[in-house]
Amino acid sequence: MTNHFIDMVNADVVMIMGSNTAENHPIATKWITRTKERGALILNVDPRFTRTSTFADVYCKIRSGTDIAFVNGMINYALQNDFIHREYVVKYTNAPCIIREDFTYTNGLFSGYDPAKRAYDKTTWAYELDGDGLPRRDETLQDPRCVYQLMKTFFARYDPDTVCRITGSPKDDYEKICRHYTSTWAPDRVATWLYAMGTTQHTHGTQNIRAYSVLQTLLGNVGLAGGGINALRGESNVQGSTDMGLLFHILTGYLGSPTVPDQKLADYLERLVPKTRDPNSANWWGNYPKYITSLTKAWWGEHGTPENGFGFDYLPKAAGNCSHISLFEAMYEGKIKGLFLFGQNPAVGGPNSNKERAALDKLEWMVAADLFETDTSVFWKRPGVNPADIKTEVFLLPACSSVEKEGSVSSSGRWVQWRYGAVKPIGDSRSDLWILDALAKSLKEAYAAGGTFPDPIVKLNWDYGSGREIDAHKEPDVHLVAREVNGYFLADKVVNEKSFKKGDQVPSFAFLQDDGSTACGCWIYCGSYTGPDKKDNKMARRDRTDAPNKIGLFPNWAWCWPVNRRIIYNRASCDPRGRPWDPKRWVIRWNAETKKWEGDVPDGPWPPEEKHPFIMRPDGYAALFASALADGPFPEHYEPLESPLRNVMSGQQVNPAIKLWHVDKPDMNPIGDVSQFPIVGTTYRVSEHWQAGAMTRNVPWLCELMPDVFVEIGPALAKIRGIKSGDRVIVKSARGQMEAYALVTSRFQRFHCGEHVVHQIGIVWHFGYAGLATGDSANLLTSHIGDANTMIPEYKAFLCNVERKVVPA
Amino acid sequence: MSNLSRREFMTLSGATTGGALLASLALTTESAASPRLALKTDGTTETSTICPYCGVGCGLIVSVRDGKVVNIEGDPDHPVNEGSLCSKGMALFQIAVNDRRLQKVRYRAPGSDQWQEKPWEWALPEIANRVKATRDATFKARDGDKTVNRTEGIAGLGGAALDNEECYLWSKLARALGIVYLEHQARI
Amino acid sequence: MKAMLIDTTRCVGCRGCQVACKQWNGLPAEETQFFGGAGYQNPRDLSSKTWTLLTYNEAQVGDHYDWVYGKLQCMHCQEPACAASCPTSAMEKLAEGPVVYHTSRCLGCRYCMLACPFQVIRFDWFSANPYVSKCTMCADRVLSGQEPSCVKSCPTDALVFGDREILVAEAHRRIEENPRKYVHHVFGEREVGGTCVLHLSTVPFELLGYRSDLPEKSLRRWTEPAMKPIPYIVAGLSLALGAVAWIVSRRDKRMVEKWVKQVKEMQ
Amino acid sequence: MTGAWIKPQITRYNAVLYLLAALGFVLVVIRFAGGIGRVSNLNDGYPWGFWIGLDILAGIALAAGGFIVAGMVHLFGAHKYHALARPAILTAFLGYLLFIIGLAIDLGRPWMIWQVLFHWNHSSPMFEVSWCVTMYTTVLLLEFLPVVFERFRWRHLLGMWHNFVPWAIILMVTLFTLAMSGSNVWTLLVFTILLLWEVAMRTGLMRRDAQMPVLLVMAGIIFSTLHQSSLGSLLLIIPHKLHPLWFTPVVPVFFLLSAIMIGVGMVIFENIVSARVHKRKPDTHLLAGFARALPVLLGLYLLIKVGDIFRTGAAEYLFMFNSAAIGMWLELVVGVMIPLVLFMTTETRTSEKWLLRGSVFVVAGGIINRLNTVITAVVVEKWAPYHPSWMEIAISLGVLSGGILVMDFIVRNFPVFDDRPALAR
Repeated sequence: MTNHFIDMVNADVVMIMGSNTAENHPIATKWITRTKERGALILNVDPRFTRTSTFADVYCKIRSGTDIAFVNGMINYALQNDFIHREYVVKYTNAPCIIREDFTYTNGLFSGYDPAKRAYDKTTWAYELDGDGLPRRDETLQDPRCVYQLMKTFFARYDPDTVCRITGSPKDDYEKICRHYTSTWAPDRVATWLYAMGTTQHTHGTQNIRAYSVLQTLLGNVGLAGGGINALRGESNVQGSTDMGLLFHILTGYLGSPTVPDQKLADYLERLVPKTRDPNSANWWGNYPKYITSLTKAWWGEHGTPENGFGFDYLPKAAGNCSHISLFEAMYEGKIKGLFLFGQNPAVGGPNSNKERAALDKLEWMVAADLFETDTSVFWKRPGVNPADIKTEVFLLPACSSVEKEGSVSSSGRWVQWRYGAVKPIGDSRSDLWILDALAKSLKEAYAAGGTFPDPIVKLNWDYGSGREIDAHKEPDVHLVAREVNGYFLADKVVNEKSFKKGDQVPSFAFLQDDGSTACGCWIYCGSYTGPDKKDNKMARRDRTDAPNKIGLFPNWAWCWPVNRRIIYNRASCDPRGRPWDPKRWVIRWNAETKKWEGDVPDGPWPPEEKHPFIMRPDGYAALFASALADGPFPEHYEPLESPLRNVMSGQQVNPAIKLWHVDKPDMNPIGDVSQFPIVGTTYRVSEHWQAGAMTRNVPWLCELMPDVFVEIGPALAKIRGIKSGDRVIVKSARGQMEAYALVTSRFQRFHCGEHVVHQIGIVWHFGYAGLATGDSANLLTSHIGDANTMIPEYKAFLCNVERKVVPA
Repeated sequence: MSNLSRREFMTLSGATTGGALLASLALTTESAASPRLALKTDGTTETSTICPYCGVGCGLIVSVRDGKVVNIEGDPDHPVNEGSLCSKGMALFQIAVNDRRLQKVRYRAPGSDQWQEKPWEWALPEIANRVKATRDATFKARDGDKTVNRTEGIAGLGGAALDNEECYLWSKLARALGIVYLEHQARI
Repeated sequence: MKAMLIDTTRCVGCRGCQVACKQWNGLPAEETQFFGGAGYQNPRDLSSKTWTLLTYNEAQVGDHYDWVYGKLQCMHCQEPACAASCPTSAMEKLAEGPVVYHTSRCLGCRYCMLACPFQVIRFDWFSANPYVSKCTMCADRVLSGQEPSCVKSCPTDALVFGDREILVAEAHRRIEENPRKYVHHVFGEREVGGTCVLHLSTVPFELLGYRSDLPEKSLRRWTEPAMKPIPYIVAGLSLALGAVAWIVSRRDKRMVEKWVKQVKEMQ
Repeated sequence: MTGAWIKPQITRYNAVLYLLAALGFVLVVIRFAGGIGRVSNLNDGYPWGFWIGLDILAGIALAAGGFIVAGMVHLFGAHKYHALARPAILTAFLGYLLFIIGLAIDLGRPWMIWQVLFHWNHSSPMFEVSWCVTMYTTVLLLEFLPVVFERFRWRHLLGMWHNFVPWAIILMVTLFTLAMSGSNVWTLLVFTILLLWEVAMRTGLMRRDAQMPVLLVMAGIIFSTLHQSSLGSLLLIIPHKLHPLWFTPVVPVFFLLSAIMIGVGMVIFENIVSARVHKRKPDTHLLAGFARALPVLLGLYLLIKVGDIFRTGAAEYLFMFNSAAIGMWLELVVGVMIPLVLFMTTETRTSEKWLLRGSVFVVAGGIINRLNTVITAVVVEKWAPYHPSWMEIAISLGVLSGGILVMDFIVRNFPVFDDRPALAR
């Protein structure tokens, strides 16, 4: 999230689209209802009337998979009525920048599209540069080639009628949403956007978020208190696990994973370090070399020498996409022999469960660490298989719960909070820290006698105070790990006129060096543990005093990355002279006398005029026109892979840049056709269960609240199919079928899309064959198809059919 | 199932009957200030923790007596949730105290239809050997004229429910092993 | 006198309160099954293991369609019918507000269950050592200055705990401030003599599973006229019957004397 | 009549009773092992049902004969009916024992019943009922002791009994008043009144009835009047649940009045039936006296009941076609109107056949009324209407059969019907 949970209390308008906050982030409703009590407006856009909709002032329904049409219409509404925060847009975004002549958009495609590779050549998506290499800008926003004018013509196609024809939303609700939301263009009004998987789990998930960002930037809401783009993340430490680089394409701190062309550190830096000639652009990613070197030094210590790129050569170079879907496709083809699972349950959580479970059968060995016997760990005795046919060896390691171990977790609002072990781990269960430490020591011992390319393992810097032997009663020191993550000096050094001795903790990432003299596990966490003993652990702070601006920042509670900055891009909350747009809710402000910023930690110490606010962007401007994405600089509406309707906006039915798995690997990946599967299906969660259910379907109190899997069906469809609440129904898709209870509810109305009537049903996806409360998994229906940029599966919109289960008389 | 623990109420009712019968002739039904009742959290040690479920990061207080968890409720001092919790957070007690929790290492032999319980000392070397065998077998040092040093035969999933320090060690160890198929819940 | 204000319009249905009640009071979970009833509600009804229950009700509210929640639990009446009816005062109204249940005195006569106007008391029908059960407003917490476990768990202040007068005033303030949002009635303010659990709602209370046709006079007052005169009856009858016995005895004495005289005359 | 005891044998007549008693016993064991729910349809919506209706409300009313006859004979000086006293007392005594057994079966935790003595709640009719019943059963026991002394020829105990009983009664009634009122003034007042009458008797101011201490009979009347009425006030606390036809603030008065009617009806019925069973001639001449009182009582009850229904505006419910209206009509017609007509003429009042029929109607009507009050009249939203399970009925019948068998044994072995004139005439 750019802001954080408490900050929602500062919003004048709260848009909840793509998230069911009341059910999946219930405590956030504390702050949302508090701002509502102050008179703020709550808007909720969702295919279904949910527990969130109950406290929304305006609820508007939307057909799953049409978010871009909906929001592009809102952008158009803002542009047509000039509801934009003009000074913000002119000074802080690339709206004035002139785009190259040869950039075009025709019939759903941008220039540079190669149908064979289903990818764009993005050279034409660039600024027109002036003499000294800076983008030409027309601050009057009149030039027909400037981003602003291109947007006006691009988004004009999304007039309210067309939008409502696509999304099936009632016109008056839609207009109310547009009017209320764009009212926050005024400098002293601000809106926050809350979204989650409802936005991301589409073949155009990233562009969904892009649409929100474009609108928020036009209205000048990014960087302000009560504003920003806020992804409400689902797990207690998915933010931390992503920060620590547990995804194939990134290392810790979002440094890019080396790819095959990055033979040497220099090649890697050449590819990744952004360059700018604009002195006013902080271009913070320019510090890339310091971070990658400090990382590899932290991992391989003195073995990281300038010759081997300070340890860069030990890193593996991946080829192509190794994301979740590709991983399981490779496993299905038998390429993957061994699988580690640390608290994940893909047999229920992954898309296309039939294929993914079949893929698991091909493994030689599986190591799973979890608190309970998860569905994935017993894939070999799942219904419909004969264990004798499955040769996989499975090691199910007992992990201890969060109250039995010490460590930190990062909340969705980037707050890194320390927690303590209240009791010892029960039975033989151990913390994952102990398991990984013991595993590393076992592997070092195994490779001590040699093996293929043993160096990265044998020379790995691994000493966390648990001694050489594996001792089931000796926990590694989590503080040692935390201090390594923060980073320490490897040699005496003077940096920014301050002298540090070897072994000192690095105070913040501004002090990291690219000459191998500093080690830092994760640069964005540098500053979280700035001293040798426990009192220097900023993550453990519990001081409730608020910052002087009294907007609920709580800067002394725990620690927030980066550098305890609670609201990201907060420089944009001030006008170019450093005065807050809205003095009532100022985040930071420039004190001319003391020549210092007050309030939240600013985005860099420079005086107001000196740097553009969006310091992480190479040009320092917010990207209304964004060339970095795979499927277009502007968000364009495309239908989901499986959709009941033709795409009204253009000839492109689906996102042209997505990787189709089905063309060359049709096995168990068929695409459903509307003739066989006329109903739109979506999956979602309920507040009583959590993700794939291992941590809730084994908890009696929660199984009592939500004992069985169910499908929510609108009254119209239920009447056609003769289904009553409580009946057992069968839901089929092109890939599988499942059985569930039916809940016929007026909260799930059908959609009138032009002359078409589209019925939609929703299935709760927590259930599986293991645990106290069991049931069929909704992901038996979903397919292996992912977003163009992130490859996140399209769970939220697919085609299916539902019938009442005929019980034999 | 007694509503208030029997021991407290036996002592209470015993006291009232003893004195009541003949000594005080006029009894009033409305009792004056009631005596403080014993709390199940009396005499427990409290530690703060963060909820393991969604990403809001609510604070909780775990009360422990004689090494056993007695009560888990919201942390009133935590600025985000101020002591309140949703249904999952309130059920954390049944994560700490739950007989369905795994308490032994389990091993499933190829083709077998049930688990065997094993000690850690047995499991770790076995796992290490398999990892080494698979890594050595599927390790790709070069791809054409490019050095790639990657292990294509091992994949890693998970981490969203782990602590930061645990995620860091797994990220470090996986990359040291050359694993490229490294993913977790953020992407599904 | 402490009380609890339940503003059902602020409730988001997260059911933290239902689990909080089980956690603090150590109540086991129930074996439940999906029933096509109102929305996500489970279990179906209060029971000896479930002392508070969130009801999901689908209702047309004004021009739009809405989902409204009710919270079933003991209403902790000011003059509880259960305490008035219990032969051994096992149900007792504490001065601080909660109506508590002394397990050691209960005969299992279930008169409290018949008397309860809100039908919330439950019984262990299949136990050889049965007790009744109901919410106790976490009396142990309240008496040590804390708020009940369910109130503490509520994220949106739909449940608020405090002095009854203050909460009644607060409830009326909320009604006056947004008259279109609330039914103009604080449920529990006057029902059966007033209760220490007050409800606000946007839909008529029957829709949330509450009974709204209850008398305002507390049920204890309905039995009082029959119980008050007992000592007078005892004294009155003792006097009257004694007098009758005395009159009858004098009449018998005269009859005996007459009879003895007749016998003497016949001799 | 001393010496050999007549052993109970199973004959053609009482075989059914033994069977019912045995079945009842088995079901009671199941009830206590598996909980009330195992044998009954009682649930959280309907906590009270058939047992409360029959064993408790109807049972107590049926046993009202005891205090009526004892009162008339030993207090109001109607010596003519002396022969009816002992059987009535025996019936009442056994009736109350059956009540206690029935209550124990219905109570969830009967082993805690003693708690009632130590935890006082004088705003609860149930508290008053439990004290009254405990004390009145003691009174009945004391009233029945002479029969026992006579059977075992413990004549010397009779003197002690005469001396001891009054003081016991004074203590019981005083304690009772204290428990019920919690006020010292009234307790002392009652104590002095009773003391006054006892002293009067001891000093000869009042002739002592050799047969029965007056205070004992007084206590019998006091306790009976109180709990026969307060069984009705049990229902005062559910104005919102009890059907308007039955709910009225004067329910206790109706319960007292109908208890007296039913008591008298039972005396007549019991006398005739036991006479036929034990091959004796029923005292129809005495019963005729009682039967003369019945029409007055029935007429009075009908007048007040119907008047009250119209007063509370519940009349319209009489003419709706539902279970409540049918129940009420049944109750009034069977229990009041028919016997009222039957007992109008002297022929019916003296003919054994009509006396029996009339008393059956009164008793049956009484039972219907009590069952109506607890089952038909109680309406609870959201719960399916309650109807008793066969096991509930079997248990009640089992208890009743057991009671009859015990009564039969006592009548055969104790001088209950020996109508020798009063000892100390």
